[in-house]
Amino acid sequence: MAETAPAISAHPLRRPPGVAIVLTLLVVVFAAAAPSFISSTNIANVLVQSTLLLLLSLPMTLVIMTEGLDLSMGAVLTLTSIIVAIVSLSTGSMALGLLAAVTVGTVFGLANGYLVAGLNIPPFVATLGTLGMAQGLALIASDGQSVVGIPRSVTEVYLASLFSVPLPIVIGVVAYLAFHGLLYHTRFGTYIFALGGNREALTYAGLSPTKLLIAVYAISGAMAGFAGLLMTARMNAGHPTAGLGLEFDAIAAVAVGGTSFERGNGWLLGTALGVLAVGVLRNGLNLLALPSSIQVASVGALVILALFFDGLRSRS
Amino acid sequence: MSAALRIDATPSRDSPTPLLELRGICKSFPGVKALNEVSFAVWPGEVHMLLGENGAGKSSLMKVLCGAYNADAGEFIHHGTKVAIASSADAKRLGIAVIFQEFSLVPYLDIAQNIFLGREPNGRIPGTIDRRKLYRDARRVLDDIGFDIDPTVTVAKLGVAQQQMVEIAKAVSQNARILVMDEPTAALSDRESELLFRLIRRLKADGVAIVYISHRIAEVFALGDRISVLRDGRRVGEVDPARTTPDQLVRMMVGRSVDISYPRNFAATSGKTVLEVVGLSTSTGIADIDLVVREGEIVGLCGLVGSGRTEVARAIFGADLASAGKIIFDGHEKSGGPDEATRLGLALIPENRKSEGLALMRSVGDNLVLAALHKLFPSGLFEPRRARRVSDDLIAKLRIVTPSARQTVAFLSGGNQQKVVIGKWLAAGARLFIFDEPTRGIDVGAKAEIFALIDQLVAGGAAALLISSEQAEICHVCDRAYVMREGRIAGELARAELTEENIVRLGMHHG
Amino acid sequence: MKSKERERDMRQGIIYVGLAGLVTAFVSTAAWADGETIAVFTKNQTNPYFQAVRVGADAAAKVLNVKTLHYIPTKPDSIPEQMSQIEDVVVKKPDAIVFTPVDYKALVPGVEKINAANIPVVNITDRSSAGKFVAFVGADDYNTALETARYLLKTLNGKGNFIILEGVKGALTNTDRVRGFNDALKENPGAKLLASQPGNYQRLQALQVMENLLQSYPQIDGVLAANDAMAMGAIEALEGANRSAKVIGFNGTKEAVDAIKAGKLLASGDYNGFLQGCIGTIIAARTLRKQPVVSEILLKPIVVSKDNYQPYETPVESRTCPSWEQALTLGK
Amino acid sequence: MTDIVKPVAPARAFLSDDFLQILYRLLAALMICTMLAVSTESFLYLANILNVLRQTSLLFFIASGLTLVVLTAGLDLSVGANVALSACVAGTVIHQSGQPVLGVFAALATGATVGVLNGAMVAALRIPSFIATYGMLWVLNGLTYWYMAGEVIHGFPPAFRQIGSGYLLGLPTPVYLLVIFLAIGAIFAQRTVWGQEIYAIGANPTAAQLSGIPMSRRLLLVYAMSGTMAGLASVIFLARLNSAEADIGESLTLPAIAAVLIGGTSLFGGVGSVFGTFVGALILTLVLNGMNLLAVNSSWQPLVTGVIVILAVWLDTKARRRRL
Repeated sequence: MAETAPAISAHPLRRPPGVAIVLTLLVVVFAAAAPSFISSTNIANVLVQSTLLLLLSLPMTLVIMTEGLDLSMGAVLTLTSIIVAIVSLSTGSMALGLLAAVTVGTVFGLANGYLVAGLNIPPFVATLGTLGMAQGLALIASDGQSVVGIPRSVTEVYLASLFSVPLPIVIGVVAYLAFHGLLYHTRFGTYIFALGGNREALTYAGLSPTKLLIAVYAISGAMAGFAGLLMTARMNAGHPTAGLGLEFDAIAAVAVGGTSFERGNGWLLGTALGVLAVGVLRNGLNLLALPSSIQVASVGALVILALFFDGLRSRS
Repeated sequence: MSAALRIDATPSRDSPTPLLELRGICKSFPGVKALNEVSFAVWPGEVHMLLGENGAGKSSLMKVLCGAYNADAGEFIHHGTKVAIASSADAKRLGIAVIFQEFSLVPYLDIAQNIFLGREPNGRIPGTIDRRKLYRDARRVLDDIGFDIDPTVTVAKLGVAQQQMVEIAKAVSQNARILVMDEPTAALSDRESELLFRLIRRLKADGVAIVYISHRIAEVFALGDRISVLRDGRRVGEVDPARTTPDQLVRMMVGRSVDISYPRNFAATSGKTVLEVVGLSTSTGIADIDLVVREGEIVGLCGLVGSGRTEVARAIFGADLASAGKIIFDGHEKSGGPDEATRLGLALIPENRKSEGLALMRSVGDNLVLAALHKLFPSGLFEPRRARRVSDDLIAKLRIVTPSARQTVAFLSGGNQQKVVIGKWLAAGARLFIFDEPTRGIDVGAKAEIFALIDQLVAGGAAALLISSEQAEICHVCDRAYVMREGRIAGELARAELTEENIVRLGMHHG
Repeated sequence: MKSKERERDMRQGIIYVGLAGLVTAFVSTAAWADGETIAVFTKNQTNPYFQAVRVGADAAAKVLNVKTLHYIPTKPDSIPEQMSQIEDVVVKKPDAIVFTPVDYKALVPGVEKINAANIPVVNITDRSSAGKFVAFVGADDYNTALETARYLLKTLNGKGNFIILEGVKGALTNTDRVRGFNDALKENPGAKLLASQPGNYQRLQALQVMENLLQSYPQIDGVLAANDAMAMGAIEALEGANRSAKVIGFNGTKEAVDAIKAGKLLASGDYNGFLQGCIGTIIAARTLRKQPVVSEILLKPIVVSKDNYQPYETPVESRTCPSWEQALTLGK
Repeated sequence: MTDIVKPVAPARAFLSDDFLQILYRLLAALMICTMLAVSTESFLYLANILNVLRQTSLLFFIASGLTLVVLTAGLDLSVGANVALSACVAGTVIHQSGQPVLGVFAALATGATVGVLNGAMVAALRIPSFIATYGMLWVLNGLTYWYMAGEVIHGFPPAFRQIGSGYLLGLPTPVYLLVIFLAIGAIFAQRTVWGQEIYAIGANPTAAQLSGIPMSRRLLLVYAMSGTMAGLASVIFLARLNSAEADIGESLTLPAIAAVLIGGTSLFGGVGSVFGTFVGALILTLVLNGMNLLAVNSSWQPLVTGVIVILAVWLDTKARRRRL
């Protein structure tokens, strides 16, 4: 090692794109098998359907980068979707509904952050606990019934379009750009890499990992609130159990995207591609009307295959 | 905040008030008193050498200085006024920057982001980073210390030496008035060390006070303006390099004359070959390793940090897969993993005890029988009483200081923990012991006991392969030694040729 | 690139190609759509009732020479998934749709999408709270529950202590069935309702709820369960505590019919998924072929008991669909 | 002042630390019992106590296999789906062969096979256990849905049903199996080499590997046992419900994980015991039983479970941090 090694540029974007190959493969295969797959309406469909999962997967990427996990996202999403319904129903305004949902989401995020960073409770356990709480509150708030009769302004969020592009897609793109900017262009984003990679480096740099970690979980909660509005808009109702289990889809999308579970090795674009891969897989299988049991097994297979490639990549 | 270094303070060797003075600093951890009434001062434009054996308290003093640890007692005086250093932020405000040995780098950030972690230049929008300025400043700091590398490279992709250079760049870029370095040349080649020395001389000229921690006497005379020697957490003296000799320093470091350090009776005739390695190469960076270890022998394996000694140990033990070559143990070739090696009678006492040698949360007894479970209980049924007897015997035999075998290992001191790791392999009836830096971070008293133990083992017919970066230890204890350089064996030194100079000559990089 | 890099990428390449081959193989087995295609939406894969609906639809399709495609959420009763399935299917524009919403209120936007694509849709089982439908085919939850409860009360000649095991709170079927049970009980002054607790249409949950209720109430004469699975759960709990009571269920599944034959279950309201699947598909096909249809067929409430269980014994797969004329007579 | 100084830490009390942890939990369980006995007299009925024991043992069987996985700092999310598949396979075998014993073997075999596949993914392919078993969960669901196609296998010979819902000498039959498995669990953990190795793997996987413990084989063993226990639990569920349907697994995985965590087994591995999991299952069942008896609105159940899990683990981390 007499001479220092020549400069090797390993900017995250040029990471070996396992998920990109899987995605293109799925698109090619489905396009061949189901002609209607590549129609503009279907592509718009896939993008619109993937937005909800994207809003959950983006913050989940940050949480996983800090070697943490947020299992409460699905339940908080369910609770906030009911809150959007109830508040917009009583006040007649979508904005107030959104505000209430994001506030409640952020409160749950802060609670998760405090449990994980303040009380050192393992993230899996802390968020499993808050999952139960949010799920219970959702049932109690809705008394087990769907909340209907929501003002048109709420459903507009899902149905309207901006310059002929469906609003959810615009929301999804804006959210991605916001998180991309946050992660790669702000101090806070830089410190998220450190939270996963080397937490002492932050203390030596005079920063407080606890505050940063609580902020990461708070963002995750707020996004669950935001996604609550989208889900209520889509269903034109708040439903007591509609969003349960979506956190596992988000974790799968992040894993398929190539973000590894240790040392702060996050890749936001990978997550977005992972979300699309899950969306395309489900959409393709629907179009082909394959038996539902095959659809169920294929999602599991996609997750295992992606992790297998991630293992290959990181081990080599 | 340009990274160019301002030259204003005129260096004056004997300006009355020191830049920073530490008085009566104490710090203790469960089981050991790391710092005991240490007083220490630094003057601007001066390199103050901090010398001491492993475990003397050097790193603890440094961590107190930079706010990573809070001192239990003692005062800090900066420019004559009393101050407190309770956190890294306090240290930063006082202009203290640190180059750590276990790096404070974030693997998946790039070099520029690591250098300016926490001090990123602000972008137009509040909270964002001005990336162009970030990379421009980073290039300037890297050029300033003569380290030619693209600042956009992710740190995880760098070698040990390159990461050390990034640590140095990070400290220098803080325009610190006090720069603390913890064994900075451990992982560096000659060329990089020379770059560092030139940088230190220039910083000295700029009035920066430098605290240089090392246990290498050669470096002390090349750079030191003032030398403090630490032993067992106490400052045993401050000397002027001009008026001292290496022997005097060593005696201060070791606390007794050099010659009586480690009793060793060398076997007259060497026993039969236990281990023979032929042309061993692995993907972890070592190639064509040939070595032999015979019964009754302690064979040394030396060389600089990063020269591949640990990799050889792990390859022999089966922890890393060999890509070429043969490992013959007791006459037949082995190719399996650690489980096969343990059954055959190999033992590995790993470099970092806490993370690789012990299950810290479990008891001393559980750890002692861990490697011997199959030997002691072939039926698969574990008898706690018998296990207890075996571990009690070992505790007595090795004189491990612990209230009982039930005590959690985490509570033992470094020396006792190392004895537990060795005891673990004694219980397994190992015949070839591979020691990887067995005495690192252990105080001098326990070090002698451990070498006495190794000597006893070898006298009893076992064989030992000793990896150590303490050339003195290798020379005193080993029958012969191999010296490694850049993943290959540079040469073998017989007992007669085994001197520190020869090791250094073979081990150092050329050109 | 070092040899190891190339070798790893080559290995990854092979796996990708293998994956592609696998998926294409799957795909080619799905026959190209020919003739009219009818998309059948059901709630989940696991409830025998919806299996009966699917079998009924396929039976009718064979007779009418149309093709059926089944769309079932991978996660049982998942609203977002059924919504996505609707959006995907509308792109493919099947000729007609037979539709059961996972939730009769939350899926209204989905129905509106189907209407927007002007695909004729027949609503079966759960009546959607809004949206344009060619027709609704279902059994009358309220009246069937009322009749079944009356049958129970008649056997106990109007007296005794009763427990109601409710289904999933908020589900339309549950609300109507529990209302039917309560109204029947109100008709008999001697009947006393001890407790009404949710079992969420789940066998295990109903069993545990029943076990606890058996502790609180020493004397229980009748149990009204909102579906057969919960009825069977209640029977298991009763046998476990070696107590006995007259139990009625709902849906008329094969399991219930066997229990009636064995005398363990008193009766079960016939919801007849098979018939609903048949008639829904027949109406859809007739609409496509411009044949006259009616806007609603509410199956007359039939109580399956030990007197009339024989026809229900034949497994769903080997039953035949009624003709259109017969179907008209089944409705009220 | 050389190294021979007396260590500063206090000498260890005669009770081992794990025993103390379990003692605290038993006291908590006792406290819950007294609270319930005071607030609703039907709690103390013998039948209710037996009910609680039966429901606890059912939850315990799934959670006991899971405990071994968590001891190695891993996680098995496919447990519920495994129970569902094993129950359906066993149900079919019993119906076709008329021999309940064959059914039991079929369930154990199915469960073990799923466990071995999980173990292979974690040990050989080195996929994080959390995600590997999540993928397996969906593959199993797909398999079960396809295999059952909405059917329900119901009606089993009374002798077989005794295993799940019957009584023997006044005690619910599953309780006997519970006692047997508590004994096996204790013996395995304290009295076998494998048990010691599994604790060591959980405490420090690198040190365990470098001490010659064959990691892949032990991980395979742990996941296979978790699968086998799920297979056994499916038999008892089959007997208790007298039927097998595809979605009985859905509601089993999270309560099992909660029982393991409340029982004091740490997610970081190396700490915990099968007996602790039994106490965790007991506490969880007592609370849910209590809420049923007090006719508390069922939507409060997930809320209360969540709070208990966090409380139990927080007390643990606080206690452990004080010790280290």
